[in-house]
Amino acid sequence: MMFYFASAALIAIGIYMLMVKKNLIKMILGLSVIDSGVNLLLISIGYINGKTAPIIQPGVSPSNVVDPLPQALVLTNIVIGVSVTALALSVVIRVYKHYKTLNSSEVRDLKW
Amino acid sequence: MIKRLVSIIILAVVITSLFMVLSETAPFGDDETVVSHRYIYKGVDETGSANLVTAVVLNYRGFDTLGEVTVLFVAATGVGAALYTRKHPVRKNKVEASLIVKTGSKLLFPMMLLFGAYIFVHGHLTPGGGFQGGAVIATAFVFKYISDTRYSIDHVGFTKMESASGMIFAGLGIMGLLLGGYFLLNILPNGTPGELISAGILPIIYIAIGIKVGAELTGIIDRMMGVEA
Amino acid sequence: MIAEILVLIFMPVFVSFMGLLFMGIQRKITARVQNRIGPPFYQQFIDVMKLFSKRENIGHNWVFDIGPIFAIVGMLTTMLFIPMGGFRLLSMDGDLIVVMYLLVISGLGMALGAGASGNPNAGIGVMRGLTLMMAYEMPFVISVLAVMVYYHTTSLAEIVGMQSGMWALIILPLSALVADMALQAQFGKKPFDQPIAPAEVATGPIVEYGGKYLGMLMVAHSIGMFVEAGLFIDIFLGGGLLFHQPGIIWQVFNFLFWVLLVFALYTLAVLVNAIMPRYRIDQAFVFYWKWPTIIAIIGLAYALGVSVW
Amino acid sequence: MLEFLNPMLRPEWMISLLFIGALLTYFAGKVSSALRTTFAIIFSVFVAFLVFLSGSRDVLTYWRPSASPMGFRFVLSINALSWFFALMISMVSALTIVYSAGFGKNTEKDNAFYGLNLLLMGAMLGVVFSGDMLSFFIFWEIMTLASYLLTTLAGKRAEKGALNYMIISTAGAYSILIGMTMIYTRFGTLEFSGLASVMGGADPMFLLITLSMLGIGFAVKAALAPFYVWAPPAYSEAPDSFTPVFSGALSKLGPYGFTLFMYGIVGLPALAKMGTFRGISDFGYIIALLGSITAVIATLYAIAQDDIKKLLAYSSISQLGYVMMGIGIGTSIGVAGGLYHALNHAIFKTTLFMGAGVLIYTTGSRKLSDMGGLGTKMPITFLTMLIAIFALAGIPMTGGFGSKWLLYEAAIDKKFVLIAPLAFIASVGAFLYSFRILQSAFLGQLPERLKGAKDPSPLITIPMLFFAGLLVLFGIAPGIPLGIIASVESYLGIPALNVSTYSVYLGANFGAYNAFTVMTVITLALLVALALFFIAKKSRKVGQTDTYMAGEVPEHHVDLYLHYSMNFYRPLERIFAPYLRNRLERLYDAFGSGYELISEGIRRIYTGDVQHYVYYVMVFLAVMILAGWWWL
Amino acid sequence: MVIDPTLMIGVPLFIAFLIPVSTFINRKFPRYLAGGTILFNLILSMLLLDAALKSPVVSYLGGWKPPFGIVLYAGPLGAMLALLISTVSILTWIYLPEYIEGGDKEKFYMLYLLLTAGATGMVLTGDLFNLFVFTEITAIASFSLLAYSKGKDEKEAMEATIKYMIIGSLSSAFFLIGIALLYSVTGTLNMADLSSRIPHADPRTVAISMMFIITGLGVEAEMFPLNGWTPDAYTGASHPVSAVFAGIVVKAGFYALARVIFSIYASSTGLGIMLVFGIITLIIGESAALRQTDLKRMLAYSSIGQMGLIITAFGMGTQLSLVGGLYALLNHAFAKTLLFMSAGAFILSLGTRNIGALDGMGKKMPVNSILFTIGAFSIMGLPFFGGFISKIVIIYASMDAGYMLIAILILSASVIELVYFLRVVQRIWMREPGDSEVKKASNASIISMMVLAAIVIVMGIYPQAFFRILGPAAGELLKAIGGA
Repeated sequence: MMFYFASAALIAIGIYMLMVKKNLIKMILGLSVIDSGVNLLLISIGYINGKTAPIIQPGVSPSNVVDPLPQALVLTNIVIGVSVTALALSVVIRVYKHYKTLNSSEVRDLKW
Repeated sequence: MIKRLVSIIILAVVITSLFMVLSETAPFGDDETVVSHRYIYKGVDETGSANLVTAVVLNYRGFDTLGEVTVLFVAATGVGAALYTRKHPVRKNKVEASLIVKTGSKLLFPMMLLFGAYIFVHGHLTPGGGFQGGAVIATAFVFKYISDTRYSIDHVGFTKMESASGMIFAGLGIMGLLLGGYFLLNILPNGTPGELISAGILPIIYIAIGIKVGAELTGIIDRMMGVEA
Repeated sequence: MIAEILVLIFMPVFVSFMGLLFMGIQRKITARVQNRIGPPFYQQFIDVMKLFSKRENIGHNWVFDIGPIFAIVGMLTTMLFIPMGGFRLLSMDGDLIVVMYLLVISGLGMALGAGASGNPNAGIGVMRGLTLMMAYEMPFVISVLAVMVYYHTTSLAEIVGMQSGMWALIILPLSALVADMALQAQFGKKPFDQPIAPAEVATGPIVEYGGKYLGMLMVAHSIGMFVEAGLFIDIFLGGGLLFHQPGIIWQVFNFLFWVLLVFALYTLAVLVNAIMPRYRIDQAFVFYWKWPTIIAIIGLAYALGVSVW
Repeated sequence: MLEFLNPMLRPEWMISLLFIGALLTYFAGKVSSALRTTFAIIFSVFVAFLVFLSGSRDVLTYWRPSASPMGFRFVLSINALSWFFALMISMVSALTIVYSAGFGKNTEKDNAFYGLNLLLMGAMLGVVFSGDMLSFFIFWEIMTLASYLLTTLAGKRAEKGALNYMIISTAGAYSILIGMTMIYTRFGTLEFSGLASVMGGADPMFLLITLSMLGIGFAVKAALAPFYVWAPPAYSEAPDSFTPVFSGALSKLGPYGFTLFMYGIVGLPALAKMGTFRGISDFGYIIALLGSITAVIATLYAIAQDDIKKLLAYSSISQLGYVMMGIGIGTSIGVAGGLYHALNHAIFKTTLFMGAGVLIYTTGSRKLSDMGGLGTKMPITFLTMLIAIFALAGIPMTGGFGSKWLLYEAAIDKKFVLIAPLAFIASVGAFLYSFRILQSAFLGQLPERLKGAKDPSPLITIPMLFFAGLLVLFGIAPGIPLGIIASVESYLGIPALNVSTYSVYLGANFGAYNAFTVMTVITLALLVALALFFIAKKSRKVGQTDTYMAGEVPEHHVDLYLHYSMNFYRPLERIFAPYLRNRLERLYDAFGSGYELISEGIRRIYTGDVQHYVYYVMVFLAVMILAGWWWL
Repeated sequence: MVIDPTLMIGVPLFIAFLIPVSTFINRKFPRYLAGGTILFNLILSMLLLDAALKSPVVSYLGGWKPPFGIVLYAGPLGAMLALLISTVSILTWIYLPEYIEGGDKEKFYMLYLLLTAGATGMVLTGDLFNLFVFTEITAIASFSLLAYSKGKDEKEAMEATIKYMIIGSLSSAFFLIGIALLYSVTGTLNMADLSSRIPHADPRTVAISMMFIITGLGVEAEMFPLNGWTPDAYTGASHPVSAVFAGIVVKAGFYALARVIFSIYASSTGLGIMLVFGIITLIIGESAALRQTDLKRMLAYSSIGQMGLIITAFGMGTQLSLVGGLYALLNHAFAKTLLFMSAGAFILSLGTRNIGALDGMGKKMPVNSILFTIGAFSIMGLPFFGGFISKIVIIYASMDAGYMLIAILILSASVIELVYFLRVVQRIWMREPGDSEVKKASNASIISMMVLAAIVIVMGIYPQAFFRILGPAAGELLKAIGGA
């Protein structure tokens, strides 16, 4: 139960950063916070009380193993998160090169 | 000030609804679903890999991982395209690393590479896999970058490795289609779970992924280092 | 049948003769009103004879020649479609609307000829004539419409027939009043003789006409007088049918009474002409579209309300 | 003897022939201009001939598209009503193509011009021949597109006019589409024949809405009162050789639509169910009223115009008002008058615009005040335009009078005391502005530069003479067109008019009009007048500048102030100026710029700042969740 | 060789990994590799469509039956959209070389190939999480392509990319939350299995998860409040990229949204949302385009408007409206791509995006102007072009479904659309050109534009061919919702 609360909080903080912070890099950080929140949500959905990691070793019987599917999804999501953040940061470098500022309200040549 | 208030209100609505829905319907840790039931109980003997997560990641939902690798590949190319500069980026890292860091990196670099390789080779047995192994290798190279200010990786070699490993993964998929009729079918025998040579093509895929991820992450870091803001 | 054709042939001659006679008498009356002797009553005949016997007539181009010809054609055809006193001529084949449109032909002819003469005065005269025409058509049409709606027919002969008992003048007095005002402009008498105002546009459209052209126009004008007055009489004054007994003699008497009525109307218009000054053309337009139209509309509403069926 | 043509007399043959012809002409133009013009003339005249031959035999062709989602079939049919309008359209457009071939200037635009002309002719025939609503709408849209493209060929000056035309007529076409879909969803069938039987039964309210939606579309095309704003600029800015078709044939489809839907499909009894006023349906009365109001307004505008094409544009709007008045009055006389006037208008308006085209071509300017005294120099053009103006003014010698007479009979018979005077004033006004053309262009002084003016090539004068002849023929024997109209009326279910070749017998307490007696009397009177004319001595011809100038002798050719045509009706303009300040155009412009302001505001939503966009997303999500929460 | 949808994704990925190596062999190699693969995809999708029309082609990934493994489901709709994507992609590929300057071309071709593969994946997949992965691939590929512009308009490109990325990744996070909620309640990820389990699941969670997913995918499908990024993305991108955006990316995004609402949730509230927000998008898109002075931004708003029209058509949920919506989708994909390409040719030779500079281009670049006019006429819905048929079908459908107000709004929006398109077309044809010399567009780009124009005209003149495919395609979508 506590994990649901934690993931909801993480997502909330991420979105809050996005909505309030003007600096573009802070926004991208917000995005990765949301991503981690979502990953935590996925894992906690797959978690079953009192069961161990889904590695079938001689000592572990299949009956008390946690659901592996969300963990596979999280694995994929983490990589997506990394690649999006990498691309976003490199684009921010280029934006800074042109606009000399990272304030989102200044970076708005294309409007109306 | 109002903006903050409004955003807090919106957030409150969204998150409380999310939380209430979650706590109501999915009590924490109830028993597993139909789909995962099969993964858990028949996963090992169907795929032969002890690590069920690897079984799901590579075999049951191998296509996702292929997509996954492509995403990373696209991101690497994207970063390359975005930060492309006519001349080759020469590094102007002013800060000279201290002696301890230099010698430490000389000693530890091969160890970290070995450890990374160990992780993705035993992907199907022990926790971790291609992605985690690749990340460790990338940290090894970052460590090298920090210590030696003039060091930069051999681009041609890295791209070749990247493409080779990518092609292995996709190639296996296509071979699975040609031979067994289904894309990414596990052609090789499962072998006995727990053994190093087991779970058919899974270890091969994980090795390919490990190398690919390692090369790409290092490539990204190298391009980012090369560009001054 | 032969009698009919004879009447058709001689009627125009007779009408133009009487028309010229009446114009001569009218000139005598206006002179008397203005306290002068004025030319003898047969003056018009002399003028027409003089004009036709001119040795040389000045003309511009073939369109200039068509003008007077069309004027006479228009008047002659319109005249034949109007029941005159007892004689119903051709009015069975063409009703009131046909007559109102035939009237336009002579005006058109005159306008064409005047335009072709190339004289700006003629052009201005034509413009005034047309504007005036539009001015008086509005009240005239509404009043005539009242009659048509009241009798629920557009054929002149039937309107004349239906008025044997009571003249439309008595049933629809307002419409008759307005029609008479319009008649003033149709005759081209002051205060509505802007098109041929001698002072301003040197007698307007007919400024270039001389010799036989002017003669023909005068003949056309005289027939026109009879046509316009005749139309009014047929619509409002029961078509001059005093005696209803059959027989040629009574028909002749009726016709004479009809001619008398024409003379009376024409005199009324001339008397007004003698004393009234001339409106400016837009004043005339505004005049016609203000009070006469309102009275005509009231007349129309009355006719609608009280109409027979 | 023309049996071999019989298979070609089917509607789909004629329309496809024209569409193929359009393509062929366009590409032939790339090769040689002569080939293209001959192609255009051959195709158009041949199809016009086919239309003439097809007569009013009821021909029906069905075509079911293979996999259409809505599962209906296209129907093309020739019946009395469509044949009457098709005859008019094909005659006007074929002869206009011959007319425009006479001008012979060869530019790239000409290929497009002839191609589009054929396409337009095909589309118009398509509209008229269509037996079901969808093909009606498709051809209607093709017609609007083709006429728009033709208007754009006139270059920069036509830009605003073409845009307004396209916008308003597309809006009209879309209201037709809505009307049609309402009918389709209610009755499930699209074909006119099927609908005719079913539509009668519908409840009056549904009928009113559908008819008014369709009515808006047709009123736009017929330039009725509130929708005529596009007409003057479009007619006057369109290329000179296209305007005759534009106002002659294209505008007739508005009345066609009204007649088809009011009488062909809904039928008189159902119309009457929607409330009657003195024996005719309210819907019809409103249209008649609108028609007469349009007639008067357009006439007052026309009187004040100095540009010949604008003047004729306003005049065609007022004449269309007449046609709508006729069709609005549902009695057999009214509809006959309306249809006959549509035919007359098609003929004399085409002649007038053709004449205007010739005048503009010779004098090089569209201002009436720049022309003068061409009557003697260009006799044929003068004669044809004179006859056309006689028809326009409704003078008994030409066919024009017949239709006006019928309209008045209908109005007076039903005691419409508002419509009849308006119509009459408009007709007198018509005489005023038509004479203005005669006076400024053909009569008065001949300016120096126009000395060389002479009649255009036969290719141009033949169509004009043909039309003038037709008008005089109708003047003498109105029975011919009225015979066709009587058959149309019986097809539409309206009591037909009994017509003899020379006169129309309307019934007991109506006036009569025997064209034969009128014409004979006129000719006799003409003989008398000529005799009177030739008794007197011959007249000596004198130059036009040799006029009575109150004694003052005009110096050498000062034609500036001698030709009186500038501000011809100045007093009238001064009187009507306060009432005619283009209120309607200003209303449309205000509506347009009003919407521009709104869209300026909407544009501001996209502020360009990423944070605002994030806000929009979050607000959307919050609203959705709240909605989701309550809903379930 | 067996016709298998996975080939359409597997082979492009394999070649994509091959491309970086191939540059060392020969400079020109990446371009032909990419082109070859897309051609392969095109042919395969044609075969797939034939097969799919008879019976849907299903292929299990890794040999596992659903719901355990991932399944690729190529029904008539999926195959048709795959065909659409590969056609637009191959035509833009032909148009491409003249418009990407600078940078290393091989990276561009790799990204371009992956974009096409990603979009095809989105259209064909039968698994929800797989749909998420492919959406991510397409999204990131479009981010990188957007960021690819070099030279003078790099500044706008970068700004557009950062905006698109922030909104895009936010939306993918919401999409994933939606999937997580769904998984927590139903336990499976396969679309068919999900749609069977959702009715038994707790309605509140399903509703909330639907809201999250609609927000996630709505951003990709340009619904009103979520399409802030669209005008900037289209304006900032280089010409072929914006053409591909309009033709492929938005279409695949919309398809995902429609697939989710129709076959997974099968919920009428979902349809209601699509209807309402579709109409708002249509009105806002068209009105905003009215006042634009920048050509590409005007086309961007017009594409928002058209997407609004398609969303509304789908929102009505009857078989006829779906056929109309799909026809509008096809027509918009082809016509809008044509418009962006010809606009690109104009802007390249004129040097500025300002509409004012277009005066009299009819004389200087006649072929390109004709093509632009054809595209504009088709979007406007004039006869002889695809848009006309789709407009009639949509209006019939909306009146059939009783939404008279919606029909009136659609028609008034298309009148507004007519205004701003005709203003530009009239400026091109009816004004006198300036004297500056103009560079002619290359033959290759003209050929690809001509092919698009031909398709659009065929759609207008001979619609039966397309209706034969659209009928079953619409039926397939409606199967789950039990629509009419």
